[in-house]
Amino acid sequence: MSSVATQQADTHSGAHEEETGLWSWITTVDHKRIAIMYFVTATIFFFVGGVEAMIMRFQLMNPEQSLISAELYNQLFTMHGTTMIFLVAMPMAVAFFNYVVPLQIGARDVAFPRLNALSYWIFLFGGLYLNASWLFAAAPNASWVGYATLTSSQFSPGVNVDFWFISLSILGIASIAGGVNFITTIVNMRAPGMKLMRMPLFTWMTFVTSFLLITAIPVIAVALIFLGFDRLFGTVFFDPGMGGDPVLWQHLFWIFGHPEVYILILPAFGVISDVIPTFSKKPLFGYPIVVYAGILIGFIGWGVWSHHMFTVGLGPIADSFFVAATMIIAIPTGVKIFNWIATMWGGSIRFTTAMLFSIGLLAVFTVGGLSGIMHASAPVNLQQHDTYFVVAHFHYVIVGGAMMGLWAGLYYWFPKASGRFLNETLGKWHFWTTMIGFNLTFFPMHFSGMFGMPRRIYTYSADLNVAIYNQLATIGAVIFAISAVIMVWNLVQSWRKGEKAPADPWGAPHLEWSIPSPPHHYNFPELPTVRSREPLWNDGEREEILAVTMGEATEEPHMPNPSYWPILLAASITLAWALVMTGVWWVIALGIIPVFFCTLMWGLEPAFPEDH
Amino acid sequence: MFALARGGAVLLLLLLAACGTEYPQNSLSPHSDFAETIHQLYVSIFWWTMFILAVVWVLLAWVVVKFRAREGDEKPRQIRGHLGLEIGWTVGPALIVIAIAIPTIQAVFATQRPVSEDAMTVEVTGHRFWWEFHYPEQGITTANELVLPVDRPVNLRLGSPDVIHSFWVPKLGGKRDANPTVAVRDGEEPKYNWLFFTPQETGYFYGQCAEFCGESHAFMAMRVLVETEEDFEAWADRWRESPGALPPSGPEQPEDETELEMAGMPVQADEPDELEVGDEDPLVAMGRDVFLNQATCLACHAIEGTSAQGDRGPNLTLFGERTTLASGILENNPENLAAWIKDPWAFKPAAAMPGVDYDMQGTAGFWPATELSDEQVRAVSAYLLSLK
Amino acid sequence: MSTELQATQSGEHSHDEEGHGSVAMYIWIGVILAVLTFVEVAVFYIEAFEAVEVPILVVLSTAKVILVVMYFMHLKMEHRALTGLFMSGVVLTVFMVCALIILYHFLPRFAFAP
Amino acid sequence: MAQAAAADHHATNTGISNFKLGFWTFLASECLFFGTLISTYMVYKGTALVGPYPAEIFSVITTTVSTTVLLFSSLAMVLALDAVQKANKKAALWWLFAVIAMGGIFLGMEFQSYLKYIDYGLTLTSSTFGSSYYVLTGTHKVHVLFGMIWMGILGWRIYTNRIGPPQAEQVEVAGLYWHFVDIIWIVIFTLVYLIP
Ligand code: HEA
Ligand code: HEA
Ligand code: HEC
Ligand code: CUA
Ligand SMILES: [Cu+2]
Repeated sequence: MSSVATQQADTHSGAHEEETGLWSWITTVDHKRIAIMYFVTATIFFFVGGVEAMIMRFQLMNPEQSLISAELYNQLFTMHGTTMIFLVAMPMAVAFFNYVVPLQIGARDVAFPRLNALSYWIFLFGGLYLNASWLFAAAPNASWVGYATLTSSQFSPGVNVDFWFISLSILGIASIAGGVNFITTIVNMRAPGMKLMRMPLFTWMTFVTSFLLITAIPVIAVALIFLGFDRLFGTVFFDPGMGGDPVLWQHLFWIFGHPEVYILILPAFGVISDVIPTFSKKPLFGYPIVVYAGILIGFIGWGVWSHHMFTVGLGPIADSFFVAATMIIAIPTGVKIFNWIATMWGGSIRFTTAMLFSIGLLAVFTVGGLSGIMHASAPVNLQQHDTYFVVAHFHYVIVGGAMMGLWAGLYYWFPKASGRFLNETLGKWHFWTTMIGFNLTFFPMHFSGMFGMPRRIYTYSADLNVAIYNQLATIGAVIFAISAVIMVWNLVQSWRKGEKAPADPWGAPHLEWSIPSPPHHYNFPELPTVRSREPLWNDGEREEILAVTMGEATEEPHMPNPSYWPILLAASITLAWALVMTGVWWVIALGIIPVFFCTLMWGLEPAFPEDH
Repeated sequence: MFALARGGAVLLLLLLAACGTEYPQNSLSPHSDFAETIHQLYVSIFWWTMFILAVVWVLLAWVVVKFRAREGDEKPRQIRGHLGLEIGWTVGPALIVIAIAIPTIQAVFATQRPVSEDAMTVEVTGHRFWWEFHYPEQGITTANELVLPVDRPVNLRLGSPDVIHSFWVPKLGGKRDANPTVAVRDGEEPKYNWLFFTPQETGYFYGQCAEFCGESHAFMAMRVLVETEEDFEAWADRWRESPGALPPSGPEQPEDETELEMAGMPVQADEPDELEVGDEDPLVAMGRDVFLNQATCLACHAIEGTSAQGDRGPNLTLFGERTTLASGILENNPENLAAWIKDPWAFKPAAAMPGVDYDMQGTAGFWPATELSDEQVRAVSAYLLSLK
Repeated sequence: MSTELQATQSGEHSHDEEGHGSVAMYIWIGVILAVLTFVEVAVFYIEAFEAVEVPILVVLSTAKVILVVMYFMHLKMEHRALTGLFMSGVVLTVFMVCALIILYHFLPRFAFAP
Repeated sequence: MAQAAAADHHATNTGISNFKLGFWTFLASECLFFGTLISTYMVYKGTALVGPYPAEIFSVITTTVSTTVLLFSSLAMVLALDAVQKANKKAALWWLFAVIAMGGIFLGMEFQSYLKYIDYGLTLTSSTFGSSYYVLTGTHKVHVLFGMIWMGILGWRIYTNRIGPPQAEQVEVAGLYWHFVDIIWIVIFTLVYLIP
């Protein structure tokens, strides 16, 4: 590998150097830069959500404490949930989609580079808008699921809920655009020979996730429109006094919400499906089965939403249906887990940090998955629903699954993005503090839940005798916070002066490792031809591919133009949505004008330089 | 992972140590048929999942230990899959899923079967942030402490006038939401949720609203008092007789229910407000006067047999018998009661009740401060506590 | 932005354009659609059909949708990837609409009532 | 947006341009969007507490007329595309004009019925029927309006010779949108107006 890498130094390059100023980042349409922006932004939001969580943990450390007011606590957990899901876990996964997918399939960029930039800016502005509510001391306070009728203007008269529904609908646009973009990219832009069944698993899971995005988000978008109309224009969708049914909100929310949780986990599954084979020096065991299992999870995930609603009273027939559908998901998930273990079986396992996080995921995600199975049993759920047992479940699957998977991906692909390794010693510290802190935080919650502590309460009676579990959780959270600091420290240090990484630092099999680290802005000077699932692991094929991909382009490849319309359009969309808060129809109509203008200008601007 | 195992072991020890502790809201300690059904199901699922967890962890530990990369490792065999294994780990879990799903579905139907004929109905209404219990058969309304006879099936009809609440008394069974009652056309029956169980032991059971319902959701607790059939009937009689509205019959007022029953208290007179005060504690008399004639209390609260018939707040008949105050969050004693009447928001932000010196402006409308003096507050407390 | 018509840009679809169908066919489809609409309305008005009205209407409107998608939107002549993409949305939509209708109108919503 | 695809310089795996493929994907997403609106309408069917009720106010005849107009606008749309592909600028412009005009007639008629319904007392806030009916059909109407603007822009670009046979795909994709909106109306017509 390195012999090829040296070639690049003296090749004459006909391609432009990439610009670096601030303006070039604002107008960039390069998927790699957008990915980095996504990652950095999501990490910052992770700290925001994390600090919110820490304040809650200190409030809950002892019974009958009141460090903060009930109202503030309600804002904190609502913002924590909303932030972590919509501004951390999802965009962080999207950061990886962006960076990795085009490289893995051998493309120069995503299908719609400007749309990609638009997604990012909308995400950023939507997130800022949501958090701007803190400035008005009016952060959303009706929980991340926003059940009607608590969100009605009668019971939530302030602007808190307005901030919530407006920013979520803004963020929805970014997600749908992202989903369309990645589906198109994956269907249409694969390098020669990259058949669907040769795609790396991460790309596959991106594909499935994108489907979930484009199908699930519209449902909540409509639900949010109903909510907005109820609040601002007096419609009666969720007004029981007028025959509206608050439970309908729950249906619509969870029809979105359950696919959403698979949106969170599937990217992580994708990451570890790439990481585990690399560090076991074995191809993924049962590749097609793992792919189909992922598709099946996504698909069945559409038919299980009411397992969040067993206490709502849907009747025994509906309950039974959703029990069965939910439990069936355990099977494909288990298949995946066993295939990963089988991949490691007989391998030669290197315990890099990326691999540690992947193994950690297997160990703790299973715990969360199994508590999910307990929830899925409707009668048992009647005891567990809305208690800390559920809080334990979903942090196990989200933090122990989704986040750990993404951190595995971080250590795995960081050398590609930066040309430098993340420090492995700090990495191991990061891993072990995460493991200890995480389990110490969330394992005791199983007990506090079972002993009767409901969730979303700002304090609890000393009579319940659950103080000890809460204290352990708080201590764990502090350790976990330290792990987060270690991670960021590692990122910052290694980005600047980490050990240099070659093109293929891990001896990994996929195309992204066939190009220099960091890649040229055009990724591939010429597109390689793929003949197998692990192109870089097959001797002849690897040499052929490296010969094509390691050089510099002799002529500037046809790359899209930078554009400032994405950021302007994103700003105008955010503005237009923000004006909805006024509830005055003509102000709202005025707000649409800049959106139209920007869309038009965008449409008229050439996406690519015209040089032919 | 090792840390995890170690952490798990420590926590298990903690759990064992904790077994002796009393958990009033323990969901693993069934005291009704309903809770028992759930518990058995839970235990069986628990062991299944522990078995699966053990399999996964053991395999994982084995792989991690056994297949570490070592100096001079050669390239491992490149195995791409194995059909038999795939079938095995699909069918195995599938069988387990079936083993879990079948009893689950049986329990689903068992816990939602039609109500038995002899069940006693109680209409439960979740308010922000307190519970109202109405017994249509007995014609009784009470709040925050549900009194039930032991061994008699009870059928709770759950509803709410505002937001979703969830009725949950873990030892007596699972929770079910009290959904806002959806208005229906004339002639149609509004739909309610129902919760059906038979308490099997007497005693106090703790419960709490389990659906986030706003600012004081954390303070929306409740108690269930399960009594013997006789005690329950006696309680119901006492409620209907409403001793609080009567001039007390002297210092030897019967304390215990059975005595009271034997005493055969006379039925409520018609004009309660004009009753003789007699040898009653003057503070109580003053309190009654304040409550019924001077303050706004009666606009929201009802006391059976008096002119207080408000229904915006808890029904306070027999309030003196309650062990808790303000939906289970405070012990019911004179100090707490006075403090509550003075300043409810100190205990329960956004409670729909005005304080002595602040107005209440909320979804229940506008209510001016009650402007009671300390003396009056003490009197009202004494009066309310005398209602037993 | 070039102002004259460019003869070649991405030659791929200039040929299969013809494959998209002829004007006559489009007009025929248009007529069929109109007729189906008319039949639907007739079914709506004719009392005799009351019992089978719903299934007939569902079948007819599905037929209309399929005609538009297949011919006006050319899905019939396109790469099957497009069919797969679009159908994934359609299938989930149908599933969701049916599920909600069943939940609300066919299953007893609440566990039981005395 | 219209331009994004025109600049597809590399052959794609499917031979379909990114623009078209992406747009079909977007339409799959729109299915769910309208599906949710339709579900809500169906769920609330028969729950309105106060009238007017659907059967009292809908005029199936009027709606049939507007529906047919919208159907024929779809026909005009394919013919416009056909004309663009055959470099018949004049026909293309006429057909596009027809599309816009029929869209306009449809909107006009529907708007007229809105006014009538409001007269009968059915408003956005009067009942679950009012809310779900107006938001469902209103969203559809906004889609039609957007389509008309899009067609207008295309017409202008054809008129100024910026769109010819090579760029026909821009018209084709706009057509996909228009037909999709038509499909939604076919479904709404049956579910809302015809099924009792
Ligand atoms: C990453 C996100 C994620 C993932 C992957 C999952 C996965 C699962 N979840 Fe979870 N869930 C959430 C995120 C997630 N969940 C969130 C955020 C909430 C709360 C929302 C809120 O209310 O705020 C929630 C709540 C939630 C509930 C509602 C609880 C309640 O509020 O009452 C239920 C109920 O059924 C449930 C079930 C499941 C199941 C069955 C799975 C399954 O997919 C798990 C499958 C995995 C395994 C089972 C382990 C591995 C399998 C094997 C080793 C094979 C053998 C196993 C068997 C045979 C059983 N989840
Ligand atoms: C991606 C999803 C995600 C993630 C990563 C997390 C991470 C954490 N969450 Fe979670 N959480 C949710 C999603 C998530 N959560 C959701 C959806 C809910 C439900 C909300 C609702 O009910 O509506 C919830 C609810 C929730 C609750 C329940 C609140 C309630 O019901 O009352 C609690 C309580 O402990 C909690 C704690 C934590 C903690 C301690 C972390 C830790 O992992 C966080 C660790 C990170 C950091 C700490 C950041 C590092 C910061 C620093 C190092 C700065 C130093 C700061 C200090 C030391 C103060 N969360
Ligand atoms: C605006 C209506 C309103 C008025 C006026 C009002 N209350 Fe209340 N009261 C309530 C409500 C509502 C609650 C339940 C609060 C909660 O627990 O959330 C309550 C609770 C109580 C409780 C506790 C009941 C229980 O079951 O634990 C007592 C005691 C009480 N009020 C006494 C009084 C007295 C004395 C006055 C007059 C000085 C008064 N209230 C005036 C509405 C009112
Ligand atoms: Cu009532 Cu929470
Ligand atoms: Cu779920």
